[in-house]
Formats: sequence, C-alpha cells, structure tokens
Amino acid sequence: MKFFKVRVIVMPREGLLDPQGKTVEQSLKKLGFKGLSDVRMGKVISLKMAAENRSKVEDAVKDMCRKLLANPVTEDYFIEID
Amino acid sequence: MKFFKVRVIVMPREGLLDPQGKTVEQSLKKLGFKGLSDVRMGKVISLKMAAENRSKVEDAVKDMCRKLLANPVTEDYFIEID
Amino acid sequence: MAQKDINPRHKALCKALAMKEEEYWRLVRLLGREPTETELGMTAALWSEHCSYKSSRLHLRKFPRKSWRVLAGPGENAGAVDIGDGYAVVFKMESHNHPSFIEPFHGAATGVGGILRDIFAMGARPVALLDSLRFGNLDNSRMKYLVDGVVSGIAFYGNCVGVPTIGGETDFDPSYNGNILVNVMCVGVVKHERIQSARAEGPGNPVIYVGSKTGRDGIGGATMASEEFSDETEEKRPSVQIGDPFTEKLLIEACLEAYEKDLVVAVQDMGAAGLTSSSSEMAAKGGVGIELDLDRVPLREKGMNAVEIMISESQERMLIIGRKGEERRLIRLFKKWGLDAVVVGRVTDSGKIVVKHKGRVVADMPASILVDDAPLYRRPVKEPSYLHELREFDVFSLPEPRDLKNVFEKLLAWPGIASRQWVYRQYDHMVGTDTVVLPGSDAAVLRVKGIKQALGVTSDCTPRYCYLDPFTGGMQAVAEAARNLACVGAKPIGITDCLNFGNPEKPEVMWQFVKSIEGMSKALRYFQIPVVSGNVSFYNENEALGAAVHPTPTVGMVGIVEDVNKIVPAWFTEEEHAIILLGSPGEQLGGSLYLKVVHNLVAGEPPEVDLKAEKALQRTLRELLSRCLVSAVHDVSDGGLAIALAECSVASSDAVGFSVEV
Amino acid sequence: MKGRKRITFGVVIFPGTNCDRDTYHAVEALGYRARYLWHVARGIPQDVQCVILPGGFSYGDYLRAGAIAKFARIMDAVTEFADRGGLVLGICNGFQILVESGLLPGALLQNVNLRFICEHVYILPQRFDTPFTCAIPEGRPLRIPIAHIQGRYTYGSQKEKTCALFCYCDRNGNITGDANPNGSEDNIAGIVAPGRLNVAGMMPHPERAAEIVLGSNDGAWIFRSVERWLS
Repeated sequence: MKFFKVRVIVMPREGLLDPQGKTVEQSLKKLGFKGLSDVRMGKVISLKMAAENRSKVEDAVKDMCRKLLANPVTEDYFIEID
Repeated sequence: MKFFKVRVIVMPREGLLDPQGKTVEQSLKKLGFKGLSDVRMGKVISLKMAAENRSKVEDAVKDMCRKLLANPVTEDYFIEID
Repeated sequence: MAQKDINPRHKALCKALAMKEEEYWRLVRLLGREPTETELGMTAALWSEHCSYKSSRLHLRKFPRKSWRVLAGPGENAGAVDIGDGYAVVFKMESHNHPSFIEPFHGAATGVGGILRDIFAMGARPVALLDSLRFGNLDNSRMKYLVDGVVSGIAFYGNCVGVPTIGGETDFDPSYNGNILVNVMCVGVVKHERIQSARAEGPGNPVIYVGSKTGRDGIGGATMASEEFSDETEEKRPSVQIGDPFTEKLLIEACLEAYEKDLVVAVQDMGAAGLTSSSSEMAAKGGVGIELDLDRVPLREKGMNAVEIMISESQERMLIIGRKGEERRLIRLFKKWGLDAVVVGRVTDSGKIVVKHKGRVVADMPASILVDDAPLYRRPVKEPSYLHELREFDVFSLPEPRDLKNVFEKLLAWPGIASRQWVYRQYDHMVGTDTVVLPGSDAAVLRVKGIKQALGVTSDCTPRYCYLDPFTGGMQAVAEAARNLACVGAKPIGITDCLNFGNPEKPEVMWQFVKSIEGMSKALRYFQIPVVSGNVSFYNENEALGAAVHPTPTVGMVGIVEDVNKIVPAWFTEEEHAIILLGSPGEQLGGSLYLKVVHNLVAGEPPEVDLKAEKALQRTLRELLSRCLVSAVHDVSDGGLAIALAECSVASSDAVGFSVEV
Repeated sequence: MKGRKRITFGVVIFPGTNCDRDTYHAVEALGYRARYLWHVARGIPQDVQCVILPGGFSYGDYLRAGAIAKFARIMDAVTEFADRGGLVLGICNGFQILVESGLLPGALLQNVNLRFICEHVYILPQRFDTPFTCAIPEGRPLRIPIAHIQGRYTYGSQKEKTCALFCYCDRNGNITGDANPNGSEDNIAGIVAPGRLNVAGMMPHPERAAEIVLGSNDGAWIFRSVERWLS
C-alpha cells in the first residue's frame, strides 16, 4: 500500500453565470488591482488515500467526483495526484 | 505585457475545526470509499492577469490574498502562477 | 401559402424549440410570409404552453375574477387586492418543477427569484415567500439529493434577498418520483398610488434594460417547461439557469426607488422567454410598438445570435419603459445600486416588435401575433377508466388494525406529517420583523407596519383527493385554505394558484384539469373569493410509472386579520381546558392518509365538501377569536382527529397532552 | 421618555444589507431617532451617537461574510468614529464586518451543522459595564432570535484580546453545549474588545425582539443600555 496526496479542483462550468467570481472581480478592481480578467471561484478538496497504485486512486477519485464532490450539471472537476 | 494564469488556493488553517472537510469525509466513507484520511475543503480563486513579468504578478496576488482573498485569522493561502 | 415542406433550418429550430408543424403554418398565415429565424424563435417561445396557456386558457375563464377589492387581476404581472387604508396586497404563485428536477439547488433558487420579480414589477415591496414542495419517496438517494438541493436553494436565495419564507407545504408521494413539484408564492405590499403598470406608452419613450448581463441561461427554458421528461430534454441541460440573489436585492431596492421618484412608465420582469415576452407583452397591452437594438444589450458571452439574445432566460433582469428625456436620471439611479442600465430601444406607434442586430432588421412583426394570436386548443377530455373501479372500492372491507398505537405512530412519523421544522429552520422566516405567526401553524400572519389589519397567508392542496375525484379535490383545496385562514381569524380576499397536471394531450389528464377547475370555481363562487393571478404547469409526467403525477391544483390564499392581538396559537396552552370538535367528524376514509400510509392505497370516495357547513364553520371560528373565547385553534386535516390532537400537544413548548372519549 | 435628549442611531446600508429597515423601525418604535448612512458616506453626521452595522448579506456574503464590505468607504469613517470613542454595534452581518475589518478580534466561521439556522435562542450577558448591557437586569437570560449560517465564533490566536459580552444559554441561563446553536468557542454570541468597550458585535438580532408582538421584547434592553450609557 502506498500513500497518495490528492487534490480535486471543482469549478463552475464555463459559460454559466458565476455570481461569486463576478463580485470578487469587481471588488479587486475597486481595490486598484489592474489587468485582471476572468475571475472565477470554486472549491478545492484535498485528501490522503492509501491504495496499491496510482490508477486505483485515479478511478476512485473520479467516482467520488461524479457521485459527490462535483455537481454534474453546473460544475467541472480537475484531479491532481502526487 | 504578458498574460498569466493565476490560481489561489485558500485552505482553513491546520488545527482549526473544519466541519466541511469532516462531513465530506463521512459521506465519502458512507459511499464505500476506502483508505481515506485528512479530507479538507477550501476555496480556489482563478484569474487571468496581464503584467510585464512574473514577479509583478506574484506581488499583486500576494497583496490580493492579504487584503481580501484569505482571512488572516483562520486561513492560509497558496499561489500558483503559470 | 401552399403548405409545402418547411425549409430545413426552420424545421430544425421548430424541433429544438418544441413548436408543432401546424403552429409553424399558423405563423406563416398570420405573417403572410415565411418568418425570419429570429421571429420563429420568438414565436416558438411565446406560443409555448408555459407562456401562452394554449391548452388551459379556455378553462381558466371559468374562474371568478371580480370583487370590489380587486385592483389588478389575471393578465397583469401579479394580482393586486385592496386591504384598506390606501394599501394593497400583491401576490402570485409560479412553478419551477422541471428546472428543479434537472438541477434542484439553482432550479428552486431561480424559482424564488422569478416570482419575486413579478411582485416588485407591480410596484410592491416583497414581504413574504411560501413554497409548496412535493417530492417522491425518500427511500432513494436521488430523491434525498433533490430534497436537500431544493430546500437549500430556496434558503440560499430567500435568506440573501431578505424576504422571509414563512409557510407552505412539504409532502411526499410516489406519484412524484419522476417529476417533483416546486411551487413558490410571493406576497408584496404597495400603496395604491405606487401600483406600476405593464402597459408600454408614449412613442419615443426609452426602453431600458436593467440588471444582470445576458448569457445562454435557460435557452428554450420557456419551451423546456412544456416538455415531458425524456432523453430528448437531456441535451438541453447545459442551459440551466443560475440565480444571483445579491443582484436581485439591488434590483428590488433600485426599482422601488425608481417608482418612488416616479421615473417609470411601465415595467415587467424578463421571465420565461426573457426579452421577447417582456417587450411584446408590454407593447401589446399598451397597443404600441417597440423597437430593440440588440447591439446595445449587455452580454455575458461572446458570439450570441439574435434568437439566443431574444429568448435567453438569464436571471435578475427587468425591462423598464422610462420617460423621454429622463433616461439619464434613471440610469444614474441604477448605477448607484451597482447595476447595468442601458437604453436598448424605443416605444413606437406601429404596434410592431422590430428587432435590429448588427445593423440588420432580424424581426419585424405585430406584437399581437406573439401575445394574442397564440393557438387556442380545446383538447378532448375523457374520464380515466381506472377511476370508477377505484372509487367503488369498499374502504370498510379492510381489516381493522389490531394495534392502533402502531398505526398512530406510523402516521406521526410520516414525513408529510412529522414536524417540518428541519425545513423552515433553514429559512430566515423573521427578517422584515412582520412575521407575527411563525411557520408551523395553520396559516402564517404578517403585520403591515402603519395599519392595524394584518395578512393571513396559506397554501394548500390534497392531491390524493384530486386523483380520486378532481371536482371534489378542487373544492376541498379552496375550502381547506379558507379554513386554515379562519384558524388565525383571517377573512379570505383572494387566491392565486399553481395548477400542476400531466400531459394535456392525454384526454384523461385534460379531464382531471377541467374537473379540478370546475370544483375550485364552485367553492370560490360560494365563498365569493376571486382568483387574481396564477400559473399552469403541464407535462408533469412520470416516465418510470408511465403516468401523470397526481393532479395538484395548489391554492395560495390571502386573508385580512382585523386584530392581530386576538390570534391564538395552534397548540394547547393550558391544562384543564376543554377540547371542542367543531363540524361533523364523518366516517369517510376514502383517499385518507391512513389508507396510504398503512395500506399503501389511494382509493374510495374522498370526503365530500359541504360548502354551507364550511362557510358557517369559518364564520364561527372568526367570531370565537374576535370574542376571545378560545385559547387555541387547529384545523383537522391529513391524519384526522388523532393527528390534529397530537400536533396540538407536540408543538407546544410546555409538556401538555390530551384525553378524549371518541 | 419625556424631558431627555432623544439619542440618534446611525444605521449603515451596504449593498446587500437587508435588516436596515427592521433596525430603523425598532429604534423608532422604542422612541429614539434613526438615520440611514449610505456605504459611500465620508463621515458620521454630528448628531449620531451610536452607529449600527445591521444584519444582512453585504455583497451577497460572497467569498466570506463581511470580507468585501470592510472596504466600503464608510468603514474609514466608522473606524475613526470608534477611535474617538463613538459607540459602534455590529449585528450579525455587522459583527462579521467588524471582525473582518479588525475593529474586533477573532473570526466568524460556518456553523458546525453547515446549515442556516433561524430560531429564538437564549443569551446571557457576561458583563454589565458596557454601553450595550448596562441597563439589562442581571441574572436572567434574554430571548432573542438568531438567523445566520456563518456564526461560529473563534478566537483564532487572539483569545486574550477578546472579551465575551453574550453567551448562548438555556431557558434557565445555564451555558451548556446543547444551548450552543453553531459551535462557537465558549458559547460566544457577542464580544467587545477589552479596553475598548464602545465597539461590540453580536450574532443575535435585538431588532427582531424589540416588540412583544414578535414574541419577545428582550432586545429592547440593548438599545435602552445605549440610552442609559449616553445620558
């Protein structure tokens, strides 16, 4: 068994309204930060997982995203394992 | 001017009670996922920034985190620029 | 025009937007030519079942709509009814069943956002929300996910906007397994002179777009609601609508300030079918035309074509007709609240909707075609064959339960009866400091600051009765709502409704619809309560069962409470007080909750409604309260006497019980 | 109420605040005067003796409750007003804005049950020498409603710089785990910074318990304390 550190980034799907991102972008600009665009806000889930190999971890985490961590209709997920 | 893609990860400080992480961990275990530990949940802010060079972006984003994106009392932030 | 084949591009658009071929040829006949693609998209959206009520308009006319109090009735943004001292109450109910099934959180949240906009489009400040929710059985994880999503979506939106959610219903029945119901009602208060109109007037006046930017949200949303659930609707999913309650709160305050400063000629929410419905309905009502330039519409996404812009259902947007020369004042006001406000067109006297995009006229058609000439269907009706045998079922042939205690506990544990505090505890039901009777009683009561009288509000329906006998079920929904108001001393002054039914192209469903309306109308006429607004939601079908959901004509009723201080709780307050049953207990078990929970049966004759006795009962209740002769009042409904007595004990914060001889 | 100067409360409105009208109404119903202060105002008017940051969802509570409102222009004026000894009370979202802006120590996190909670609770004043508690009868809890999802107070690393003003308790005034609705450390429902009693924050809404018709008028004590402190 090996230990893997996993990180899942869950972002609102492109093209859908992102009220939080929009509001944070306006506030950063009002604070004087220049050259900003496309500010978006999402969730990050980090976890540790014991498994035989990487691909087992990858399959499990994909399954977690589909079942719980990401909303299939409004969110996309990205998995990082090291 | 160059375009940089920036990602800020904001996590609850270690040692602080993290009910969200705990609830996600319980739900994942109930769904039958094995070998999990240390599940934690935070926020991710992604943005694009036009600037002369990387270090200018880094300073600006650090300033954003200190001022707005992270709560100094309860959160730690990590910056990724590519 | 010889009916040859539709050109392929139009054929594809008709299919995508669920417009039938004969409806396409009707449009060609009315226009006297082939429509442009934009005209076709606009018409398909407005002639959908959701917007045009083409299968129901004929029967909705049976409802009584008049009373000396009614200031605005069906056809306006929402109903408005006088409550005295120069004030009026504005209210309406809408359904968001299909979007909530696709994405529960944002589906329900945008349902709240939409109904709020109909209320402040009438000039009223929204003061209360009620939600009537019907889910399937809780024994599958998908349904638990839907319940959690809908409740937290309503909490997310209502709490942030600062409008208290003070009542409603939450029920569970397998008939909704494949198609849940999310009906949301909003109540607002306005002074008579501030009531706003939806009639565009004054050629040359500016047409001003206010609120969030336009994206591809809910494209075909208007037509999606008229679609049964099948694989066909799968690929429409990405166009789900996302709600932004923060922008909505700014919109409420900015619009109310604009009315106060008399800067608005007419206003309408960009609801289903967005820019198309708001512009054409306001134009048609005012008998004028509207010219739009889509290049000026604030867009959130690049490369949107004219059809997408015209029928997009992005949330938190209003269309306002301003006064010529005062555009800048209005725009500055909206900018003060941090909102986009752009002149996107002009009122004309042509009676036509003219749309320009990228310098080209992409639509030029009479507003009346879009609004008044929608098809009108007189659908065939047929009594369902199952009904006769089901109603003949002899309820008393069932064995009497040996262990009554077990039955009692089973009924108490039924999620439709057990305390719904887990739901309304998540809603801010106190913001506004007007909620004087909190959720959990028979009806909620809101004070109106500045005047003595208060408002009683409730929403009711017993779908099991409507399934067995829609006529009696329709009557019972009205009677129970009125009785719930009487329990808090409120005299009914008007109703709104949400008529949730299956596919109207099935004669059995149409029969259920017509009978329910006739039953409701009979009770409404007898009690002299007008219908001032409402909504019809068809195509609530359940693919797995291959059948429609139970007919669910939800009634939202508002009444006036003369003296708030004379209201008594709906639970026991002191020992030794006598418990009095008003009205005849009757032995009807048909369609009862007992049958459903214990015997898993919906059968027999539902309890008949004696309108004369009902009216007398309600008058007596109001009299008892006004003379302070009682210490508690509670309605006997689902679960009968046993459950009513249990509810009176459990809800009290003191340890009280009861003893009765049956 | 005869014969004494009517004090004036300044009620701040941020974009997204939604308890401003409730607070304004409660203050006037109790016989005092109220004025709205818009979030871009440069200064606090002379006749205002107590500034209230009311409840609501400033900027939608996006990112973190109060995180964005702390940059509103009026917050400079509020900070300067507080430094001069002016009375400042943050209620619910107002409390979140005060901790985010550093005017009060610690932080307010998501409730342990991760859900919004709206219900009447009981709170016990912890000290009576402050402008917001000096008129409250000792020894009995106040019944005041809460309505929030981010109300779990934590000292962070600043425990010594914090002083409890109210703690959640049961009907009889016992501060117990069961009486804690959101997991706040030491059942904290409201605080003052030691050595600066003129700035306070509380999660419960006193304006929602200022009239008996709403089920409790215990909230009035807080406004009466301000009156007693100033006269």
